[in-house]
Amino acid sequence: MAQKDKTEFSDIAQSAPAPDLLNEKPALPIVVAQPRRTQLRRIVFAVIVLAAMWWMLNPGDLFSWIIGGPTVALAVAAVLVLPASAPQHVSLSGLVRFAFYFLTQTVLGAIDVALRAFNPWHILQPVFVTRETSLPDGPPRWILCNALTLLPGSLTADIKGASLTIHLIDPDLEPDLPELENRIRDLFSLTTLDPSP
Amino acid sequence: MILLPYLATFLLLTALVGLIRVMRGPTTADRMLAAQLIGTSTVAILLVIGVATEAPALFDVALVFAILAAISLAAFVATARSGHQP
Amino acid sequence: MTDPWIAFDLTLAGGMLVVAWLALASRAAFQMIVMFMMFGILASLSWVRLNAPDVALAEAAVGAGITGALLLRTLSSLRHAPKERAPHWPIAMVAGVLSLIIVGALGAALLMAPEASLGYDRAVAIRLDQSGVTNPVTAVLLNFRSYDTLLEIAVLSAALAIMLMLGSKPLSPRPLGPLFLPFAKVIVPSSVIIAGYLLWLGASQPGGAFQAAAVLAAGGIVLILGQHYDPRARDGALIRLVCGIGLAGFVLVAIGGQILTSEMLRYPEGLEKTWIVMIEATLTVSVAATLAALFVGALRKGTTA
Amino acid sequence: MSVQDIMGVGIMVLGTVFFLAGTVGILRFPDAFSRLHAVTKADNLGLALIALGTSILAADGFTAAKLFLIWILIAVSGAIGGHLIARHALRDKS
Repeated sequence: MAQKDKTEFSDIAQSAPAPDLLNEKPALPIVVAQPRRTQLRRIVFAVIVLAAMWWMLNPGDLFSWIIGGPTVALAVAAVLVLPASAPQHVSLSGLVRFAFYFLTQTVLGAIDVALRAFNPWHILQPVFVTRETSLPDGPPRWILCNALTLLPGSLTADIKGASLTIHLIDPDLEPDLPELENRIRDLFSLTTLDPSP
Repeated sequence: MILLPYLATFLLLTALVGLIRVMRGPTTADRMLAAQLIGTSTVAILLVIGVATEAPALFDVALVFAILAAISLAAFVATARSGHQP
Repeated sequence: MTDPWIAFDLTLAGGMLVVAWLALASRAAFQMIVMFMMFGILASLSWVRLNAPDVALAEAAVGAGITGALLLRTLSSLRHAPKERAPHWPIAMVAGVLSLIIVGALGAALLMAPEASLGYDRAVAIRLDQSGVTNPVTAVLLNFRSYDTLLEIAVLSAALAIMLMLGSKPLSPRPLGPLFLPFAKVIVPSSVIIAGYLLWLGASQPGGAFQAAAVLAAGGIVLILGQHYDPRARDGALIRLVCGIGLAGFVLVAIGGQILTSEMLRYPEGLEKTWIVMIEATLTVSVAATLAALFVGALRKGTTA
Repeated sequence: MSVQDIMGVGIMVLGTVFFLAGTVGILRFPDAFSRLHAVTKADNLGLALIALGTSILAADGFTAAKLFLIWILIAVSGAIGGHLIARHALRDKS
């Protein structure tokens, strides 16, 4: 059943996107022409992650794979419906460094907003700023936008191409965008453009 | 451990107070973000009750809440009309 | 010593009354929908407190999740936002009287209950040992779950049939920007796995397919909203077939079971587990397709009202 | 009461403080965007702490993994959902 779904879904994924209402870039991104090996790698990766998820939910229950097998197959098929993003090389040490940075910043962000909420004399002066990012489209830019949302004081409100509209809860709290970009480059083993300390 | 039921009550109260924002709005975005806050609080309440009453089945309920919070949000941003719609 | 949960239960009960009132009292449709979703959440919590996690699961999946999405979709396809106006007073009077009668009947039932419920308690308690389930609420519900599922599927199929006959305004989701793709990449496969997990949890007894279907449909709806999959593009007929299989198959199983075991919706001894898994899996896919189709609206390309 | 219990409950109490902050934030902050800061940041950490405390009390690897999955789902729908609501609100304004 899952096999059949897969062929149907992938045909449709390549068909033209529905016309959109507001004159904007459609949600359907560029379908990257994929060599067969990349496609295979994607499937293997999805199978490993999703099977691990099933095993985690049903620990030690071998009988559960009667449902688990088809479920994982259907989930992989669902992953394949979604357009692939360009393959990324993530370094393990970069991942550890970034995860540590990200977690500390998330905690600081939450503490900052909590203090602002609890301080009865504090009056917010939120502003919008527009910034250009030099990170490539795909996972690096997604990580950037989500990191900005969880960092102290900033929230990614809109994205148009490489231009980000960021909402700042306080004008003084603008995050250091080049530094954040360099950390993400480190994560994805991209060449650092601006080697600032 | 005796603290846990009161922790759950406290979380429920913060969630219910969040309803004021659903009523006041003024925009649809305000109402939806309040709904999301209440959804997250509910997940937290389920975790607290689950561990306090030793009922791990509640973690499954929390899992379902977690995934469906995402869906109602997607349905909202994709279909809600613009403007100060009531 | 008093039960430490009493404060929680009282807050929850009070909160439910307030939310129910607010949902009924809001004149604005969007506000009403959000309040309705909040009521679903609180109802689910109350099932948790009544020690019926299975029902809480169903309430979470159906009441708070998929129904809210369907209502939001319905609101978006109304040509004009419903006008704010007070109902005519004769209608309000009739509704009020009817509600009072129902409340009175429920109150009377509650007041007259003690003796009757004693016997019932004992019957359930005896049965509990046989059914292998430790919770009375769950046990009672489980015994009627297959009937429940049958009726639910019949209602859903009827709703879909009516919608296809009447036609509906086609869904035209707003473009959601580049960050919707990573969102879908996490949520869609997770929803499939969680649906399978719920199916497996419910497979020890017949009729747990509905919750799984709601979660699976949710994953499909995210695909459709992100414009990654358009069911109107070509396989409308196939989807209608999948939607129909659920009801047809379940009715066949019911009749077959009747012939084999002379009891409706009872499966042959020994083969129960296999039967249940197969039937439930089919039902899940079918009900999920029906829910997603209800969300999309017209299944043929270019079909309008 | 073991050290483990005290630690778990302590972390959970800390988590509820962030939930309170989230609610105060959405009531006090002046516009939808600022309120989103409260929802995405404070509630995200609040749930993370509650989940962490719960897994310390439950003391079981698979339960901890399930709680981690719950948190991931909420964090993703919180961060990206916050952005999506902000994007929606921005189009409302213009």
